[in-house]
Amino acid sequence: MSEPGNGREADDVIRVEHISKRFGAVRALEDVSLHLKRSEVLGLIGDNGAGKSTLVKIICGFQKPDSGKIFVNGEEVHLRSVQHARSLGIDTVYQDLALVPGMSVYHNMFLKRELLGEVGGVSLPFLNNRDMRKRARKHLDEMGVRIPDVDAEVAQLSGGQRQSIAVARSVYSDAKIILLDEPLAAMGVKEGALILDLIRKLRDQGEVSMILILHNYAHVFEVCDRVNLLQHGEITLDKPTSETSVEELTELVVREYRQAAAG
Amino acid sequence: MSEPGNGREADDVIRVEHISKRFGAVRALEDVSLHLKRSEVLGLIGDNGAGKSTLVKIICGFQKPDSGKIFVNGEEVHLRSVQHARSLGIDTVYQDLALVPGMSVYHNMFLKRELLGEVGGVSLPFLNNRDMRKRARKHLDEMGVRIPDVDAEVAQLSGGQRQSIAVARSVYSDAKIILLDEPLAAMGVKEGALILDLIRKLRDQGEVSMILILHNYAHVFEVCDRVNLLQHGEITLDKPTSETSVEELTELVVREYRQAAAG
Amino acid sequence: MRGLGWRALEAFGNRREASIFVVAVGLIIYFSLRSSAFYSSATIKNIAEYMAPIALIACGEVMLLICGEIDLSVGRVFALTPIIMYLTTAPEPDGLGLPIWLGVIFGLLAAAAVGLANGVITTYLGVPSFITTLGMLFFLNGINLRALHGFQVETPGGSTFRKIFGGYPLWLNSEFWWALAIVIVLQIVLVWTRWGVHTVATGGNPIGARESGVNVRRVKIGNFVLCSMLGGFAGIMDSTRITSILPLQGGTDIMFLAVAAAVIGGTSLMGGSGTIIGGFLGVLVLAVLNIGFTILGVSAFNFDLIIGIAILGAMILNVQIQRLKNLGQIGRGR
Amino acid sequence: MRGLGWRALEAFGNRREASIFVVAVGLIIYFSLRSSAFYSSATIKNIAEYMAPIALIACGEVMLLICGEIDLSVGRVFALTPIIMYLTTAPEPDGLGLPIWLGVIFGLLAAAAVGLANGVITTYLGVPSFITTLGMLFFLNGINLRALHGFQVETPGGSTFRKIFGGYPLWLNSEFWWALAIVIVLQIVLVWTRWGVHTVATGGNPIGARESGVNVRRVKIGNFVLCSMLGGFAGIMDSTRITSILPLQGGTDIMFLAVAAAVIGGTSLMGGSGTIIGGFLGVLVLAVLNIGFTILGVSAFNFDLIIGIAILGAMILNVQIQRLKNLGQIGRGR
Amino acid sequence: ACGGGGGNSSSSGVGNYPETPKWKWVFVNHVTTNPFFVPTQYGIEDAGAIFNTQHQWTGSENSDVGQMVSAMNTAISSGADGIAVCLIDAKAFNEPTKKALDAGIPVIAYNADVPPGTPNERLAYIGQDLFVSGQKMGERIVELIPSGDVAGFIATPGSLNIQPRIDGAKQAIKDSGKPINFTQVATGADTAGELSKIDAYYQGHKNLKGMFAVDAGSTQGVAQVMQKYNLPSKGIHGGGYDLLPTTLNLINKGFLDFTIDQQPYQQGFYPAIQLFLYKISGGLMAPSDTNTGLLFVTKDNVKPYLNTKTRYEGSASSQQYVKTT
Ligand SMILES: Nc1ncnc2c1ncn2[C@@H]1O[C@H](COP(=O)(O)OP(=O)(O)OP(=O)(O)O)[C@@H](O)[C@H]1O
Ligand SMILES: Nc1ncnc2c1ncn2[C@@H]1O[C@H](COP(=O)(O)OP(=O)(O)OP(=O)(O)O)[C@@H](O)[C@H]1O
Ligand SMILES: [Mg+2]
Ligand SMILES: [Mg+2]
Repeated sequence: MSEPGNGREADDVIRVEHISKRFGAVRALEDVSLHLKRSEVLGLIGDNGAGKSTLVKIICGFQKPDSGKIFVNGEEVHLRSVQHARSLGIDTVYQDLALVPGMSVYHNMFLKRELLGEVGGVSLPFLNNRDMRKRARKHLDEMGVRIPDVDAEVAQLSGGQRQSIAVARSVYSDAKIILLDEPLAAMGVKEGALILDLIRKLRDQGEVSMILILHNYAHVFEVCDRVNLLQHGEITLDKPTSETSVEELTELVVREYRQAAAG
Repeated sequence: MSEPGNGREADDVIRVEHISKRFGAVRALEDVSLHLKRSEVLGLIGDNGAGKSTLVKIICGFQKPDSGKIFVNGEEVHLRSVQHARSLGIDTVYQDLALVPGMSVYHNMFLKRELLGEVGGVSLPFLNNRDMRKRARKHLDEMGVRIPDVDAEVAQLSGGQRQSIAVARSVYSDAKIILLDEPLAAMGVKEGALILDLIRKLRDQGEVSMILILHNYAHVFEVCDRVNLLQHGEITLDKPTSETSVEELTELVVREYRQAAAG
Repeated sequence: MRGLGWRALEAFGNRREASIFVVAVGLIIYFSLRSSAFYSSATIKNIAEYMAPIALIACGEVMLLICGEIDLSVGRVFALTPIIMYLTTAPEPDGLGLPIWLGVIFGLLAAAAVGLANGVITTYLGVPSFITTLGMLFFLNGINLRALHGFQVETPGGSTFRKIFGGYPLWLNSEFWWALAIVIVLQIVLVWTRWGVHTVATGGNPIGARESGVNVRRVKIGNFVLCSMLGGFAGIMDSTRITSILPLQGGTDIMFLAVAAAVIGGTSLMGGSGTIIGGFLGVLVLAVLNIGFTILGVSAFNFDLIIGIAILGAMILNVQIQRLKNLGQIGRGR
Repeated sequence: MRGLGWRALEAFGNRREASIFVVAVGLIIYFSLRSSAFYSSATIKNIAEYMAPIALIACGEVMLLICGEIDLSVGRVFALTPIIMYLTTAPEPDGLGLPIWLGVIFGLLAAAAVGLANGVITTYLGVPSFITTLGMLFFLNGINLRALHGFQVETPGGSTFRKIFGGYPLWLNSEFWWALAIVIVLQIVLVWTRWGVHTVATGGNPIGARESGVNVRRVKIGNFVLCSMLGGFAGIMDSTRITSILPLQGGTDIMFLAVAAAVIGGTSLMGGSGTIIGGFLGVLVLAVLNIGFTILGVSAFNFDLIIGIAILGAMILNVQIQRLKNLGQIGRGR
Repeated sequence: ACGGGGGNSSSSGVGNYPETPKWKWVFVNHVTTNPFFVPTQYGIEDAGAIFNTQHQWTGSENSDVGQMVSAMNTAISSGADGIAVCLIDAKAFNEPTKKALDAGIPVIAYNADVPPGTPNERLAYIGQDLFVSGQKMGERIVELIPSGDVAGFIATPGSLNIQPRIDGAKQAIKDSGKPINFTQVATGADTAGELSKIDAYYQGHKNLKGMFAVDAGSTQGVAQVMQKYNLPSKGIHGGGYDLLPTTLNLINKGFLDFTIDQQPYQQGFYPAIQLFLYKISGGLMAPSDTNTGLLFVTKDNVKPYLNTKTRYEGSASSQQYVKTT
C-alpha cells in the first residue's frame, strides 16, 4: 500500500518508514510508512484506536518506536525527546491538549517558548508577561474564541476554549511542521471554520507542512491535499483528496463494520 | 424567546426556568429557560463558552444555579448533588468524561452502579467483576469500539476509546433522562454512527429522554426532534428540527462572527 | 503449551506487589546467610512483633493515601487509645473503675472520634489533611501528656484480655495475627467492594468521582475514621505487649514508618493507586532490615547509615524489577 | 469611580496569600493585646531568629512541592553542612585546617551533592521522592553522627564571618535578612522566570509538561539541589547563631515545620500550585504561635495542646477567608 | 560489622585471667544517638579493650519502649553474653529481663532503673538515677533561690530521658517547703527553637528568679539568654545539665551557676566490668549496685573541662592521660 515518498522524496519534510509500536499485547502500529511533502496538508483518518495518536507521538519525539526509521527534511533522526523534535521545527497539538490546568491561559499558550523582557536589545532572564498577555488575547480573537480573561486558569475554561489554546500554541509558533491531533474535536462550528481558515492560510503561505488527524471527513476535504487512512495500525489508503470523496472514505471505513455486523 | 413548556407542560420530564449562573465576573448563564419533553431528543448547540456544559452540570446536580427553578417530571427540585439527580433518573455524559485513569475499563463503566455478587438471590457485599467484565465487553462491541482488554487501565486508552466508555456508562444505565455533552467529539465516523443508532433506538423505545450537546449539525438533524441554540448564556432559538436546517443554524451562528469580522 | 505452574507464576508476576515481594524474600535470604541467629524462631517472633503495630497503621494510611489524603496524627491516637482504656478501667480516683471491655470500646470510640474530626475538618472545612492532622498531632500529644501527667502507667487487663490482645496463640503474638487478618480483610475491601472502588476513584479523579455521583466526602471521612481506629487498636495491643502505657508512645515515628511502608509497597502519595498487601510487604521489608542489621550487631551510629543505604538499594531494585515486569505485559508506554 | 487605594486593596485581596496574611496579622494583634511583652523589640528579634532557618528550608520545600516532589532529608543537610564546614576548618588532626570560606563552600557543595543524589535517584531511577529522601534522611544522620563521634563542637569562624552569617545588621539577625532576601528572589524566580513557569507546569501536569517539551527531570533535579542547598545554608547560619554544631540538629522536626509552613501558605502537596511568599507567611504564623504562647507562659503539658488547637483554628479561618474572597473574583465554581 | 568494641584479640586471656571467649555485651539504650551517652560508649569500649570483649550499642533513638524491648529480644535471640539496659519503664522490661536470665544471660540496669519494689529481676543497677539527680538539682535551686518564680525548661515533656529529672527537681523544691513557684516550660526538640523559646519565656516573665533546664540543648539556651540580657547582674540564677562547650564557656564567664555532670563514662565502664566479672566467675560474683554519682560543674571547677577535651567527657575520641596541674 504505502510506498514511501513515491519518487519525489526530496520534497518530503517528514518521512516515516516501517514504524512499529507495541504496548505489551497491543499492536498500536504495524510497519507503518508515511510521508509529508513540503507545504502539504496531510489528512490522517481512521477508527478509534487505529494508532493515529501513537504515530503522531512518535513523530514528535514523545514516544520511541519499537522499530522503523524517521527522516526529517531528508535526514534520518533518532528523536530523543520532544525538545529534540522541536529543535527540528516540529510542533504538536496533542489530543489531550497538554495544558496545565492551574496555570494562566497565556502562560499555557507560551509554555516552553515564553517571551522574555528586553532592555535595549539585551534580553533579560525575566518573563515579559505584558506581551504574552497581549499576543494571547490577539491570537484568541483571531480564532474567534471568546475567553473572559487571559489571566484565568485553564481549569476554569470550557472544553472548546481549552482546545483553542492548545491549537493557538502551535499554529502561532514558528514551527515549520505542525502535527494536529483532532484539533477541531471540541470546537464550535464558527470556531472550527476559523481554525480551518487559519490552516489554509498557513498552507498557502507555503512555509508550513501539516499532518491533520480528523474524524470529520467534510473537514478533510476542506483543507487537506492528501489523505491517509490508518486501520488496525496499517495504512490502507493514500490518495490526493482530489481523487477521492467523503463517500469513498466512509465506505472504506464502514465496510468492515458491516462485515462484522453480518458475520 | 424561550416560553417554557409551551402549553403541554405535563409532558415535560425536565423544565428549567430562568436559570442564571455566574463565575465571578463571567456570566455563564443568563435567565435561561429550557424544557425537555418525554421521550424527546433535544439538541443543544452554541458557540464555545456559550454555557452549554454549565447548563448540563446544573441539571445533573453537579453545580448549583445562582437563581432559577428546576422541575423534574413536573415537580420542582432543589438538586443537592449528582446522587440526588441520579435518584430522579437523570444520568450524564460529561464533556470531561469523568473517568478514573488508574482504574480498569469495566470498573469505570460501572462506577457507582457496580454489580454485586449473589448467592441464591441474596446479594453479597462483594463486586461481581465477572459479570461487569462480560457486560462491559458486550456494550463496547455493540458500539463497535475495539478495546484490547476491559481490564486495561483507562489511562492506556485512546481518546475515542475513552469517550465510548463514558457514553456506554450512561446509555446502558437504566436512566430515564440522559444528558450527553458532546458525546461524539472524539468518535470515529463508524463509532459515531453506531452511537447515533443507539440513541435513535433508545428514543424509539419511547422510555428515555435526552439532551444532546453537539457541534456537528449534521448529527443534530440525524437524531434530534428539537434544537435549542444557546448564545452568550441565552437561548436564542427553539425549533423542531423539521422546521429548520443545517444552513439556517450555521447562518445564525456565523452571522455575528461576520459582523465581528466586519466591525 | 505453557504449563499450569507457569501460568500461575505469570499471574503472580502480573500483580503489582510481585516486585516488592521479591525484594523482601531476597533480604530474608541475605540475612539468613549472614547470620544463623536470623534464621531462628525467636527472630521470626521478633519480626512479627515489630511488624504488627506498623502494619495495622499502614493499612489505614494506604486507604487514606489512595483516596488522596494522609493522617499524621494516627501515631498519637496510638498512644491515646490505651490511655483512654486505662482511665476507664483504673480504680477511682484515677479512673472510672469500669471493666476492661468498656475500656477497649471507649478507647476505640475516642479513636473514631479523632478520625471523624480529621475527616470533617478536611472535607467540609477544606483544610488540607496534612495540616488538619498536624494540628491534631499536637493537640493529642497535649491531651496524652496531661492525662498521664507525663508519666507511664501499667497496662490494665486480666489474663483473658492478655490472651486475646497480647498472647501468643499459634506460636506468634496475637497482635500479628490480628494485623494479618485485618490486612486480608482490607485487601478484600479494597479490591472486591464498592467502598474500595470508590476510594480509588476518589483519589484517582476527585472531580470525576463527584461527577459520577460518588460521595467523595463520605469516602474520605470513612477512611479517616478507619485509619484512626486501626491506630487505636494497634495502640491497645502494643501497650498490652509491652505491659505499660506511655504518653509519647508511637508518635510521628510509627506514623512515618507506616507511610513509608505504604509507599514502598507501591501506594502513591498522589492518590488513586495502592494496595494493602503491598503496604504489608513494605512493613515486612522495614522489619527485616531493622531486626536483621541489629542481629548482625550493627551499632546505633552505623545503623542509620546502613539502613539508609539499604532502603535506597531495596527501593531501586524494586523499581527496576517492576520496569522489567511491565515490558512483559500491557504497560504504561515509556 | 473607585479610588486608587481601593483598587490597590483589591489587587492585594486577589492575591493568593491575602488570607494567610490576614490570619498572621490577626494573631500578632491578639498576642500584642494579651501581653505587653509580645509587643517588644526583643520579641520581634526573637521571632525573626525563630523564623529564619525554617523560612529558608520552606522556600526549598515550596519549590519542590510545586513540581510534585518532597525532600524529607533537608533537615539532616541542615546538620551536615556545618559539620563539613567544621571538618574543613578545624586544625589537624580533627580537620583540614583550611580557611572558613572554603569551609562554607565545601559545606554548600556537599549539600548540593545530596540534592543532586536525591534528584537523580528520584527522576532517573524512578524511586518516589518520599522514599529516596527518607533513605537519605537515615543515611545522612549516620554520616553526621560518625563525623562528630556523636558529640558536638564549637562553630568555627572569625568575627567577620560571624557578622555576615550570625550578626545583627540593621537591628535584626543577619540570618533573617538572608532568608528575607532569598524569599524575595525565589518569589521572583517562581513568578517571573521560565524556571518558575516550568516548575509549576511540571507539577501541574507532568505528562503535559513533557509533551510541551519541558525537561521535567532537569526541573525536578534543579529544585532538589536548590532545596538541599538552602537547608545547608540555613544550617551554617543557625550553627553560627547558637555557636555550636550538633549532629542531631534540625532533623525531621525542622523539615516538618517547613513543609507545614509551605502548606499553610497555600502550597499544594499534590503539586502544581504554591507561592514562596505564602510559605514565608506560613512560617510567620508558626513562629508567632510558638513565641506568642511561650511568652504567655503556657506550661509544658498544655503547650502542644494549645498549639494544636491554634493551628487548626488559624487554618480554618484562613480557608474560610479564601472562600469569601473567591466569591468576589473569577472563582473555581463550587 | 560491630560498633566500637575491639581491643587486642590475643589468643591467651587478658592479664591474669584465663582465656575466655570474646564475650559480647549488648547495651540497650533509650536515646542511642544522644550526645550524653557518647562518653558511656567510650567507657564500654575501654573496658572492652582491657577485658577483650566486644559490645553492641543499640535500642531506640527517642525513648520508644517498644523498640527497646524489641532490641532486647533480638539481643537474646542473637546470643548476647550479657545485657545492660536503661530501665526507663517500670514494667515493660520485666518480661524480656526474665527471658534473658532464663537463657543464662546476665542483665544489668544502667543509667535508669525501675522504682524500688517493682518485680524486675535485673541483677544490679549502675548509674545515677535521673529522678535522684533531679532532686539534687532541686536542692541546689533551693539553696540559690529563697523564693519567687522559677522556670524549668524541658525540650520534650514526657521524654523518659529528661522528664524524671524535672520531676525530681520539682519534688525537692516541694519538699523544701520554700515559697518557690516552679513551672515546667517546653522548648521543643531542636536547639535552634529552644533558644528562641527560652528567650521568649523570659520576655514574658521578667520577674523570674531562676531559669533551669534538664536537657543539654535547653541548658545551653538558658546560658545564652542569661548572657544576652546579663541576668546574673539582675540576681537571676541559672543551671542545667550536661557539658555542651557553650554551656561550659558561659559557666566560666559566670553567666550560668552550674551544670550537672552525671559522669556518663562510668555508666558504661562499670557495667562492662561487672558483666565480665559475673561471666568469668560463673555468676559467683553477683553484680553490685553502683552509684556513679554526679558532679556540679561551677565556675570553680569548670577550668579542666574547658582546656582539655577528653573521652571522659566525650569531647574527644582520642585516648589521653589528663595530668592534674
Ligand atoms: N500508553 C499506552 N499503553 C498501552 N496501550 C496504549 C497506550 N497508548 C495507546 N495504546 C493503545 O494503542 C492503540 C492506539 O492508540 P491511539 O491513541 O494511537 O489510537 P488513535 O488512533 O489515536 O484513536 P483515537 O481516534 O480514539 O484517538 C489503542 O488500542 C490504545 O489502547
Ligand atoms: N468553574 C468555572 N470557573 C470559572 N469560569 C467557568 C467555570 N466553568 C465555566 N466557566 C466559564 O463559563 C462559560 C461557559 O462555560 P461552558 O463550559 O458552559 O461553555 P460550553 O458551552 O460548554 O463551551 P464548549 O462548547 O467549549 O464546551 C465559559 O466562559 C467558561 O470560561
Ligand atoms: Mg487519538
Ligand atoms: Mg462544554
